[in-house]
Amino acid sequence: LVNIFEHKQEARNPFYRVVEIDDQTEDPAVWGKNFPMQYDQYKKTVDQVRTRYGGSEALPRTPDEADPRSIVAQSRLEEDPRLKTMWAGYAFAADFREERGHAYMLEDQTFTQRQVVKQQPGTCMHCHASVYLPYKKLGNGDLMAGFEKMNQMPYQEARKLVTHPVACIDCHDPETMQLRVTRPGFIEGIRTLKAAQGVENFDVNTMATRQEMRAYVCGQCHVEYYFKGPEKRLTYPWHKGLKVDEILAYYDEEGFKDWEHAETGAPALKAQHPEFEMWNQGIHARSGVACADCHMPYTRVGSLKISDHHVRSPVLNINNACQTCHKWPEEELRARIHTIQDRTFAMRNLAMDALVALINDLKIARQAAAPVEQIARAQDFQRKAQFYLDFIEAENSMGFHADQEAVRILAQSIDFARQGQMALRGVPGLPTVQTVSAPPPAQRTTPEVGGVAPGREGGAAPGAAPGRTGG
Amino acid sequence: LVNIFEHKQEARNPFYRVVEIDDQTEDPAVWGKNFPMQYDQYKKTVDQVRTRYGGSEALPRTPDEADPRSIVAQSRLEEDPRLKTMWAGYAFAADFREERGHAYMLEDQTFTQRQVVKQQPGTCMHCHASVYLPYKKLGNGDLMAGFEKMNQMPYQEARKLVTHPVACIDCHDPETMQLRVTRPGFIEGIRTLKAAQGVENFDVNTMATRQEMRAYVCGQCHVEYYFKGPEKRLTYPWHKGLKVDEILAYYDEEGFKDWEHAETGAPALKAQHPEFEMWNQGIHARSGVACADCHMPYTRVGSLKISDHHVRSPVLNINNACQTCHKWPEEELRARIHTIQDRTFAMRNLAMDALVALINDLKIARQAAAPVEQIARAQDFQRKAQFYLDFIEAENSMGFHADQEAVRILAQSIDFARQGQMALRGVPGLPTVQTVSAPPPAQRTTPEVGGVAPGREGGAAPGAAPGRTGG
Amino acid sequence: MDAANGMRGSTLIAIILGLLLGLAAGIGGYTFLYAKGASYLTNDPAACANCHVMQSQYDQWLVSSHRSVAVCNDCHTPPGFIPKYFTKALNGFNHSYAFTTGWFHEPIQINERNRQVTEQACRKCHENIVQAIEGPHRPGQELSCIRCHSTVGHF
Ligand code: HEC
Ligand code: HEC
Ligand code: HEC
Ligand code: HEC
Ligand code: HEC
Ligand code: HEC
Ligand code: HEC
Ligand code: HEC
Ligand code: HEC
Ligand code: HEC
Ligand code: HEC
Ligand code: HEC
Ligand code: HEC
Ligand code: HEC
Ligand SMILES: [Ca+2]
Ligand SMILES: [Ca+2]
Repeated sequence: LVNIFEHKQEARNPFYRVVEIDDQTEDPAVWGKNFPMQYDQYKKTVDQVRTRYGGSEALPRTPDEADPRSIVAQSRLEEDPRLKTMWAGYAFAADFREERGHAYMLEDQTFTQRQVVKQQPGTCMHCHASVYLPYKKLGNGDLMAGFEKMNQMPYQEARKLVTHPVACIDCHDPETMQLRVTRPGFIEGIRTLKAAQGVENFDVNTMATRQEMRAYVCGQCHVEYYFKGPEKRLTYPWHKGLKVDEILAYYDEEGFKDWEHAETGAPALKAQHPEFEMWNQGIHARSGVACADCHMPYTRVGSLKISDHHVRSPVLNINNACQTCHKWPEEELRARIHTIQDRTFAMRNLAMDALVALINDLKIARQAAAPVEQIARAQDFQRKAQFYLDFIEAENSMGFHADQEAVRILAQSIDFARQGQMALRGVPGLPTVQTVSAPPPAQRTTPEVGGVAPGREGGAAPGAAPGRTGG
Repeated sequence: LVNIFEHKQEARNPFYRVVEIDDQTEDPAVWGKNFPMQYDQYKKTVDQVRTRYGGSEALPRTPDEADPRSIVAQSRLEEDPRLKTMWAGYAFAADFREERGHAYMLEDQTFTQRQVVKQQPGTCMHCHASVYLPYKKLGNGDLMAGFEKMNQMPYQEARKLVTHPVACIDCHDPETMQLRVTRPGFIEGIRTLKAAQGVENFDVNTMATRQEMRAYVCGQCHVEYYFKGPEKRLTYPWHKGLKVDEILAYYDEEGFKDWEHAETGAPALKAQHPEFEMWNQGIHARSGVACADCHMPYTRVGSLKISDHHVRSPVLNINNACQTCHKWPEEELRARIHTIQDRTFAMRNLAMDALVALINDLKIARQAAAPVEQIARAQDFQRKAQFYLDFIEAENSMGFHADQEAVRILAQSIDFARQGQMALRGVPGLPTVQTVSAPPPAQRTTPEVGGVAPGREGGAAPGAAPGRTGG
Repeated sequence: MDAANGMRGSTLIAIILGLLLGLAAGIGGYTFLYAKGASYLTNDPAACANCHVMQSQYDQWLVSSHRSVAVCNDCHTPPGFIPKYFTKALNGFNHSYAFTTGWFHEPIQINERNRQVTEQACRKCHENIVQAIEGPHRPGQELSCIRCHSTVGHF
């Protein structure tokens, strides 16, 4: 009676080990001998198909000395020139393209113009190549040591040490094929986050559930990051939490800036692909739905169900990605995605206009030598407006991963930008970071609630960043 | 044991017709003889329990000549004094309370201070009393004729013609107990809307599905409305659609204003309980989930499943209201509601601060006799910012009915208010109504997309209102 | 209802087990017979629907992808004679008890033990097709079929 739930273990060996693979086997082609189905799908990430806001377009180009690529993805800078104003003085203003499949990650990083306009560190490699073995070799068996060494190399030198884009070994334990996290950035990042939540020395590979791992393996790279200190240590800014407000508060406290804005001198921050952070704010994460559920849905191959290793936009695969959980017609599900994305896109455009307007005003004000105090406050508002807007602009689901939160962030960005313009026109007030992680209102409106004091322009918010804004 | 026999009994015959009821039977107590269970629940709408953002609080007061009520709901004006500035010069600035159960609708309308500060028309009765029979009597059997007559009476006179709050007869056909719409306002409103969507002379009582009726009976009253022309005809502004942008566009075209703002002279609009309109923008409406599914969920009485006629906040009834469809623990579901509402509330506060700031600036500018053209543009921005904010402020789910749309609207309100402040500081640009009903972007950013032209302050949007702004 | 939730604790199970020995006795026993509790011993889904509270599942099962391939017991009882009838008896008693007293959470929710039974039931029939994804894993980390396929038998 007791052991009616016992499992038949012998059922758990679906494949023949054609070749032996171990922790030294980097080449996915070799792993592919044991797992031909997954390998075939993995190779499909070279496909380029465009969706309304995602996928990517295959644009032919004539290869040259500097850049041998004969096909690239469309340039986001050409699609929206306002981005150049937003990032003036930063490498992204030189080249920023729609991202495409995993197969391209290494070459796209190697040949982006961002490499030309700026000397990049070896740190970059962390998320664009199979660095598990290279790190270990470099660190004589010690992953962390190798990580630290490579961070401090110039990019071109580090580049020589890697061969493959993300490969099987980066997500799988070769013995059991169980998922594993191999990226120091995430191992440290998630430990910091859990610590902030009261869980001491969290070890992701032994303490995370299987379902969590189905998101964590992606969180290794699809996250906001920065290079800390002269060691250029890759750091995920999760010390206070994953919300944009908490991340900005951390950067402010650190006094960190990515660059100084060329036209305004503002100490600016660049947000980058915070998919993991935004997903965490959404209803799917809350419901235990992981990245792999939608981007690597189970798919039937012959008599087996396997995880679709053709990682791509779910919009191109709605029946497997969505319809098991949502019994709606494919057209309806596509329409739901687009409704969410169109709303987000419209607000993203509104926020972009507001930010560009502030930047223009600041330029003029500096030429007209406006009061330094006004300039300083406007610059801080630009820093905030820019980071909030960029957090959604850089996030790649155009709001889908957390629809209400995305628009909430854009609303705040608009308010910051407009307050910046006002500051230049002599309107007093305190820059604040509005946060929705504020303690729940006991009752409807009290000054504390939502962190906004009635009548005042802005108003100090719980969890707001201290005056210091870095740079 | 008895219990089971009863189960079997009840299961067979759902109800006995103890008394005959027909289209002349107004008193719910009489209907209650045939349907005692529904009647008992119906009477429970006197209960007052507060939720974080809904329900209502029972505040004792000492009855007096003018107002015999010994218990009222909390005053929203006292909870948030900014509302008085927002509505300065309009009756709502005198008295605005949290709404409570259906049992109170008639007395709360009769004794609100809004009756004292302003002479109200008989039109008001449409949604606060059982007017089906009174309308028919007044129109000698013709519902519409009676409706038109009562609209033009002074409130106090019309008041004498009604006895009950909303009653069985207002939602049910006495013969079949099927749902029916008895409200001229909705019958005409939905016909106008369907016409705009290409469906000619739509007759709600013969052409709507049963599931639609489960929302339409509520849409009879839980909607935005205005009194049209000298006949004070109750009109639902759905001529261009149900979205806030479309409703404002209609009012602009009509040149309609609810009142002139006392401190700024702006031709302002008051939004009122657009639950039906907002619900329509949400994922639940999209999924065919009707008001009754959440506010009148099936509930087991003995062994019968009946619709809970104790119409109230689902937060007070999560297991019946939500768990039928969402197999999450009650606590988790409550947390999901609060997450959505807290985000909305935080942005609502941000938008409120922006609007109040604009109002103050306009006051000063008018005293300082600023250029009329600037004043005019700022007033138009106030009209827009105020209506968008009020649309969410007046909607009673604090964003839950359509979470992303609610914050989208607040984001736009913030932008309008701030642009108004800028206009007073000489910043040029066109007032626009941003709309997300814009044609889907063929590709990412082109001037048309989302209706925002890069670089320009605002930018003309598809579906935007023509220059004329009424008042 | 709360009281009931409390009562359906381990203590109750213990009492039930006791009662089960001399079945037929006690309130639950009575209902068990009265409400065609024997339904629990057959495989006929219609029998489950003897209790109107099972009606919705029954109605939905009739239009589910499994109507022609799996009856209630295929998914709600474990394989093997003894475990099957132990489960039937336990549930039969639980449900009769709940039905009689009217003490149970609504909407009805599958309890942890029966969820496990159902999870295993899926494997009974689909072991082969899912063997690749089951994979080796730490205890308690089994893949949950229901997470994605909760509606295969009924909504
Ligand atoms: C519930 C389903 C779902 C989950 C869970 C989910 N995503 Fe997405 N993701 C989407 C959809 C839908 C899009 C929009 C695709 C498009 O616009 O073509 C998207 C877009 C993306 C994109 C851009 C894709 C492209 O084609 O440009 C990336 C990258 C991404 N998601 C990564 C992640 C990561 C990492 C996680 C987990 C942290 C995650 N997603 C979780 C559904 C999901
Ligand atoms: C080692 C780092 C790394 C890991 C791990 C990783 N990604 Fe990516 N991902 C990238 C990079 C880099 C790109 C962009 C490649 C390019 O544009 O050349 C990318 C692109 C994508 C895209 C966009 C594809 C398109 O057509 O636009 C999706 C979707 C995506 N990843 C999802 C995931 C999911 C889901 C996981 C986990 C199962 C994951 N990624 C794990 C680095 C990673
Ligand atoms: C923390 C992980 C991470 C690090 C570190 C990282 N990237 Fe990426 N990179 C990604 C992901 C994920 C994508 C795909 C999503 C996107 O493009 O937004 C990407 C996309 C790209 C792309 C293709 C899209 C584009 O922006 O044109 C280029 C080029 C690129 N990265 C270059 C770099 C360079 C150069 C560095 C170092 C300065 C770097 N990356 C560091 C994760 C990373
Ligand atoms: C970006 C991360 C990532 C990469 C790279 C990756 N996988 Fe996977 N793989 C996954 C995830 C996620 C699962 C699902 C695991 C689970 O649910 O426990 C998975 C599952 C598997 C499984 C178990 C059966 C199945 O399909 O679910 C096999 C076998 C497998 N992968 C082989 C490979 C091979 C071979 C490669 C290289 C060609 C590879 N994987 C590359 C993320 C990855
Ligand atoms: C493993 C299950 C699962 C998968 C796969 C899944 N969803 Fe969901 N989805 C959910 C759950 C759970 C919710 C929350 C509502 C609920 O509890 O029923 C949800 C909510 C939603 C919502 C409403 C929330 C919002 O943001 O408006 C949309 C829209 C949605 N999903 C679309 C999709 C699309 C599109 C895909 C595929 C790209 C997808 N889902 C994949 C389980 C899933
Ligand atoms: C999916 C469930 C759902 C649907 C469908 C729904 N509502 Fe609601 N409604 C809610 C929730 C949750 C709240 C928030 C209650 C609270 O804050 O206490 C709410 C709040 C309200 C309130 C304020 C209640 C209070 O206690 O103050 C009104 C009035 C209302 N809804 C009317 C409607 C109308 C009319 C419709 C249809 C047009 C509708 N609702 C559709 C769930 C729903
Ligand atoms: C005849 C007009 C009318 C109809 C029809 C109507 N309502 Fe109301 N409803 C009101 C009024 C008026 C109030 C406010 C009463 C008060 O505050 O005195 C109200 C209050 C409410 C409240 C708030 C209760 C609280 O505790 O705050 C909810 C919820 C609600 N209605 C839902 C519904 C639903 C659901 C339907 C349809 C099944 C519906 N109403 C039909 C006029 C109506
Ligand atoms: C189109 C339907 C409709 C009309 C017409 C209408 N009401 Fe209401 N009224 C409602 C609904 C629905 C509620 C509950 C929701 C809310 O309070 O937002 C309500 C609530 C109220 C309340 C209680 C909450 C508060 O605002 O203090 C008062 C008082 C009230 N109405 C007075 C009036 C007066 C006076 C008029 C005429 C000028 C009027 N109503 C016209 C539908 C209507
Ligand atoms: C505000 C609208 C409204 C009012 C007022 C109202 N009902 Fe209903 N009633 C409904 C809705 C909605 C349903 C569900 C109908 C359906 O699903 O087709 C319903 C269903 C019923 C049913 C069918 C059985 C059931 O419970 O689903 C009966 C009987 C009933 N009502 C009796 C009454 C009686 C008696 C009164 C007066 C005491 C009353 N109703 C007042 C909206 C209302
Ligand atoms: C009759 C079915 C039904 C009822 C009742 C219902 N829902 Fe939903 N709910 C859905 C569907 C369908 C979706 C859309 C996602 C999907 O397709 O699974 C959804 C989506 C949601 C979402 C995600 C969308 C968002 O806005 O973030 C939340 C949260 C939610 N429901 C909460 C509730 C709560 C709370 C209640 C009770 C007050 C409730 N639901 C009542 C069917 C229902
Ligand atoms: C193909 C498998 C399958 C069949 C056949 C099946 N069920 Fe289920 N049943 C399930 C699953 C899976 C759940 C859990 C659903 C959940 O929790 O999301 C469940 C849950 C239930 C529940 C708990 C309440 C609920 O709906 O979640 C009841 C009661 C139930 N089943 C009764 C029945 C009856 C009676 C029949 C026969 C008419 C039946 N089941 C046939 C798989 C099945
Ligand atoms: C005596 C009436 C009755 C009969 C006959 C009956 N059920 Fe139930 N069932 C109930 C009641 C009452 C509940 C709610 C019990 C609770 O929630 O504690 C229930 C709950 C359930 C549940 C979910 C709760 C749990 O214990 O996991 C499942 C699964 C279930 N029944 C399956 C079945 C199957 C399969 C059959 C036929 C073999 C069946 N029932 C026959 C009355 C009955
Ligand atoms: C008694 C054997 C049996 C049991 C138990 C069973 N299935 Fe099935 N299932 C089948 C058969 C046979 C088919 C093929 C019939 C078909 O394609 O419609 C099937 C089809 C399916 C399908 C494909 C059709 C669909 O509904 O999408 C899914 C998914 C599925 N089963 C999942 C499950 C899950 C999950 C469980 C456990 C909750 C389960 N099955 C329990 C026999 C069973
Ligand atoms: C993360 C979501 C998810 C989980 C967990 C899951 N499945 Fe599936 N399942 C799917 C998807 C997606 C498909 C559709 C695959 C296809 O059609 O290519 C599917 C298809 C199936 C099919 C039908 C295959 C066919 O085409 O005949 C069966 C049977 C099935 N699953 C059983 C199971 C069982 C048993 C489990 C648990 C061991 C399970 N599933 C767990 C998502 C899931
Ligand atoms: Ca892409
Ligand atoms: Ca209320």
